[in-house]
Amino acid sequence: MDTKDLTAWIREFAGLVAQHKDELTALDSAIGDGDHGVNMDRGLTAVVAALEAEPPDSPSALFKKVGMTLISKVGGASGPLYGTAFLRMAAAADSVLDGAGFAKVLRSGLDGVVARGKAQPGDKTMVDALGPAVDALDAALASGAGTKAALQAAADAAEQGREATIPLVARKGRASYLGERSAGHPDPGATSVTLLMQAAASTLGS
Amino acid sequence: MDTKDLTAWIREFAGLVAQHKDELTALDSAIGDGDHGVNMDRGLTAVVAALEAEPPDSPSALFKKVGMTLISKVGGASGPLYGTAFLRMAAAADSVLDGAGFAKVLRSGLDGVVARGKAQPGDKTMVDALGPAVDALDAALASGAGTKAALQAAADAAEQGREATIPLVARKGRASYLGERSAGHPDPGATSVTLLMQAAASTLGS
Amino acid sequence: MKKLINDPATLIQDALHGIAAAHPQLRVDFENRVIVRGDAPVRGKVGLISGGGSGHEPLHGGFVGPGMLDAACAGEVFTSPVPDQMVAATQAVDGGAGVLHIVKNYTGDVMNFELAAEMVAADQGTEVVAVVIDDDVAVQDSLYTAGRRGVGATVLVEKIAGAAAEEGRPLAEVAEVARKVNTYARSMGLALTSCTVPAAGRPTFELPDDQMEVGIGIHGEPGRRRVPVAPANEIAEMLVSPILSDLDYTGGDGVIAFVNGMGATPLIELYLMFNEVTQLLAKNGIPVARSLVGPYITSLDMAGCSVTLLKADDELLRLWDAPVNTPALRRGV
Amino acid sequence: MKKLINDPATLIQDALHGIAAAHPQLRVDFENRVIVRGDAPVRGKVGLISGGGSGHEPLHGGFVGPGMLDAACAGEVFTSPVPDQMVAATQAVDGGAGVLHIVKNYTGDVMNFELAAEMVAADQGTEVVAVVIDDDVAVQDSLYTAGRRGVGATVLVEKIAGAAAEEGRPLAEVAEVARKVNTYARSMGLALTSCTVPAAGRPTFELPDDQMEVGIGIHGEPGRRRVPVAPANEIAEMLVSPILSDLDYTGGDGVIAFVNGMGATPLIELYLMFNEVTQLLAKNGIPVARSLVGPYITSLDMAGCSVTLLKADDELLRLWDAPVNTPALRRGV
Ligand SMILES: Nc1ncnc2c1ncn2[C@@H]1O[C@H](COP(=O)(O)OP(=O)(O)O)[C@@H](O)[C@H]1O
Ligand SMILES: Nc1ncnc2c1ncn2[C@@H]1O[C@H](COP(=O)(O)OP(=O)(O)O)[C@@H](O)[C@H]1O
Ligand SMILES: [Mg+2]
Ligand SMILES: [Mg+2]
Ligand SMILES: [Mg+2]
Ligand SMILES: [Mg+2]
Repeated sequence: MDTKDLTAWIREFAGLVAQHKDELTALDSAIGDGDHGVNMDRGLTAVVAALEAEPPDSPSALFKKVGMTLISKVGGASGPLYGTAFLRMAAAADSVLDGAGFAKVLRSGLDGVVARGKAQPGDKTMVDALGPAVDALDAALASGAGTKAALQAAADAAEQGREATIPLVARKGRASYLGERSAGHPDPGATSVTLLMQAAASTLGS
Repeated sequence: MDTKDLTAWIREFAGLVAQHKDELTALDSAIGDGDHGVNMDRGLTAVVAALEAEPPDSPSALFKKVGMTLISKVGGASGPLYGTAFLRMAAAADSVLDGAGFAKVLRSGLDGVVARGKAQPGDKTMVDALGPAVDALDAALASGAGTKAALQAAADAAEQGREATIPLVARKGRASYLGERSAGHPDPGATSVTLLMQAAASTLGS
Repeated sequence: MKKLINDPATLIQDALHGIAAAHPQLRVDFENRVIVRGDAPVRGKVGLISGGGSGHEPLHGGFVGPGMLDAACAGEVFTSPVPDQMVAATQAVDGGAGVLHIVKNYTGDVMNFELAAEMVAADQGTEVVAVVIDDDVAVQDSLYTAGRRGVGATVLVEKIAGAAAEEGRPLAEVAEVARKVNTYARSMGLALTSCTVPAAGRPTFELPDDQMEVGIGIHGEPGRRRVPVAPANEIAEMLVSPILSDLDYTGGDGVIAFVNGMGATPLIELYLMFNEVTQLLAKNGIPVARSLVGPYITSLDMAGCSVTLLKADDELLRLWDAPVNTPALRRGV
Repeated sequence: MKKLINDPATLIQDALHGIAAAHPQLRVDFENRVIVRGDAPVRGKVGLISGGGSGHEPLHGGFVGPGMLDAACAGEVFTSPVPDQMVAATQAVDGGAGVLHIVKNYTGDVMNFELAAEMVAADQGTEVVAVVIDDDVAVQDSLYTAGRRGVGATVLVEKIAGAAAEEGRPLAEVAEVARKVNTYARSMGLALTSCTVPAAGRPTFELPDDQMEVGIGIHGEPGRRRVPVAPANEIAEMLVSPILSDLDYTGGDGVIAFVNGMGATPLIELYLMFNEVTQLLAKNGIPVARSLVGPYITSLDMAGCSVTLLKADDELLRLWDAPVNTPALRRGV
């Protein structure tokens, strides 16, 4: 995958978020403050505009632009978290990525989210979708799957991780204020991460 | 009619207002600020308490106490208007009143309302019930009716006067702010004056 | 009805106790429901009193203090106070130079203040002058109405006349200043929602979700007309236009522009409205000399706003800028 | 949704223009959405900045001025500002003595301020210290939550640390004062109605006509529990008790008692609540040394209130009383 492919991924992610904006916001209304969809959409709209205005010439430059733009435009919790993830991905990215390279990049992103947000698995955050996705990607590639299939496994794992957040009691972010009342709802950030991985499965690998 | 009879009149008026409090307030909500029932009830409750605490020994003392108490307790437009009416009635009252004496007293009250509020007939105010009531009382007595019958005629005239305010466009008080939109509703003050006259018809004369 | 109250019957008294507790520099006469400047009466200074129905806070009690009112009478919610209160207030602030009564033009307020003045004249001989405020252009000022209502200009009158009194000017001059403010001020208000009077327990009027009431009064009196909800720039136009067509604001020293919140409208929206208003004024060649933005004369929990414009001159601006020390307005001290 | 706005997308920008027009003594950086004290940077003075999501006005922009904040960053409604804004604010107020970041404890705010501090450290070398405010006893402060939210104490921190900075004290001491206020302050809030975020267009939560939400956050985050609507004295108890059980308020120099309106609650009700609060404090032997009553940290058009109690000592009272000149809080100047 080259800069163009990865740009397509980001654009597809932006498209999915725009499409699911109201759903994300509704999820965040239930256990947060009702802005996750609006936040992510504002940031990704700016990302798409930035990429169009000045197309980056390497995966690293692409991820850096995505990360900086999200940091500058999203705000809230998801801005620094997604932003840090992409900045870490920029630092880890080679000029062309194969499946394993992409997996390494994605894991750096996950590490960035954890470093910034200090969430552990089971805290009912985006980590609960991104962690399983990265693990599934590694496992599928290790068991010899092609990139496309491995990305699909990662997207499925993200989706399952998101589903698994439903019964959880939140321990990080706004939802944690709710205590027991946060159980019974999926985490909004885990939901947007699922869109990120679905975008990867549909645009990356061949 | 002596002090006792007239006290019964005021008590009956207080009772009717308490009974119709919500109706008066609803009428005032339509074309005013929704407090006429509350205002009058507050004042008349205080009047009844004051009369009980220290029963007056003459009609003049009675009316003075009623007027002073209403002025001190009602506020709004109706406080000074009813209050001034009763103070003027106090000035005009002999120690025992026959029908004609009562009519004279009531006309003094009307004069007080007009002096204080400067309303003319047809302005859609309490004057539109009190004026016809006083006129009807005079006319009935002049045509030889007994006091009881004359008071009933006065009460009927008040009621008709009140009905006649419905199509009017208000030119005084809060309702005048509404312009044309004040038409189609009876005037709250004309309604409470009707209760005053109905109380007279049922308690005074024999 | 959802309100932070114990009982509609004790609301005023309970709130007065809160005001007394929060502002030890004020004196509260609980029996008469009068809020008095702590050092009143001020010898040789004209006393300023005002008052009206409660539910418009901070008006009037929040404007008691050096540089503004000497006392305020709190009536029942939306009901003018009774004369006894104005008499008590007048006595409390009479420093020997006479007392100005600042009266909003409502039939009830005017008559109760009138009765009070008659009682003062009969009993004490304190010189009293009343100034009636009638700045609301929503109401036609004609023989066929009770005349314009007193709304936003009241705040400006209390501040500016208060400053004049603080300068030691005589009663006639202080009254003249108050009248001048009233002469050069116009207001227009708008409601997005009704208020709910505690004793009534339900909204004073019904306003559908897609309608607003233009020309509303501060007691929930219906306005000029109902129109569909509109963006803020159109709303600003609806409020500013009738003001500008009523008084020529050009050629002075600019205006004191006051965007007031009705009680339930967030400050962020008031600032946004203020921006729209200043833009309209700029378009009309009217500079903004001073400004006031916030909920200063409210209507319980009504959502909406009003705009007041005062055509200013040197004297009014100087008095506007003078020190004031009240719970709701403070500067220079 | 009924709001005085043009478009949710331009709300913040439009309101900032209104703030700039109403307060010429402030400077507004529209690109970065930063409100700056007109004379910033003040040479040799520690700069104080804060910021957060919009919708809490007058917090924070209304507290910019001598004696309080040097700059405030306005985020989208209920969404923390982005680091670029804090970086711009830090640069604008850096007078050579370092900059204090006053951060309300929300994951987003904390992380964005953290990123900003990292960016400042990398680029400029301005010394930055962050103080995180977490006074809301409605939230359990444990490993299992993001920790207590920052609410009412923020206003007190900004005032008191602002006064310390104005005295010329060094960054470490100003930060220490800010932390002290946070350590000795606790808050608890309650909603009678939900707020409506303009971009969402409908109420954040549904609250039946006979229910209220106790322990609400200032972003419409649900609280501890829903209970039937109750009279004000019971409500005061629900707010004051959890505060008093969390911190021993006896034996100090009394408290600074702050009754805050959530945005749509009339001032008369806040004064009434203040009365209830002072009575409860008296019952518990806690004197009220100072007070603040009004809508100072709001939640758009939410009806309700919060109570903040700060255990005071000589130093805190002296700094509380110090002159301040901001749009929303002014005294002594
Ligand atoms: N400490 C954290 N670590 C990881 N993810 C977090 C953390 N806190 C919050 N999140 C994620 O952020 C999402 C909320 O994002 P968003 O609504 O945009 O921000 P905010 O909570 O500031 O309004 C949550 O659903 C959760 O997935
Ligand atoms: N100038 C006036 N002259 C006579 N009656 C008046 C005048 N103004 C108002 N009223 C009467 O007062 C009534 C309203 O009384 P009320 O609601 O108690 O006072 P307010 O209007 O101050 O709220 C009106 O219905 C009308 O009958
Ligand atoms: Mg959110
Ligand atoms: Mg009325
Ligand atoms: Mg009334
Ligand atoms: Mg948010």
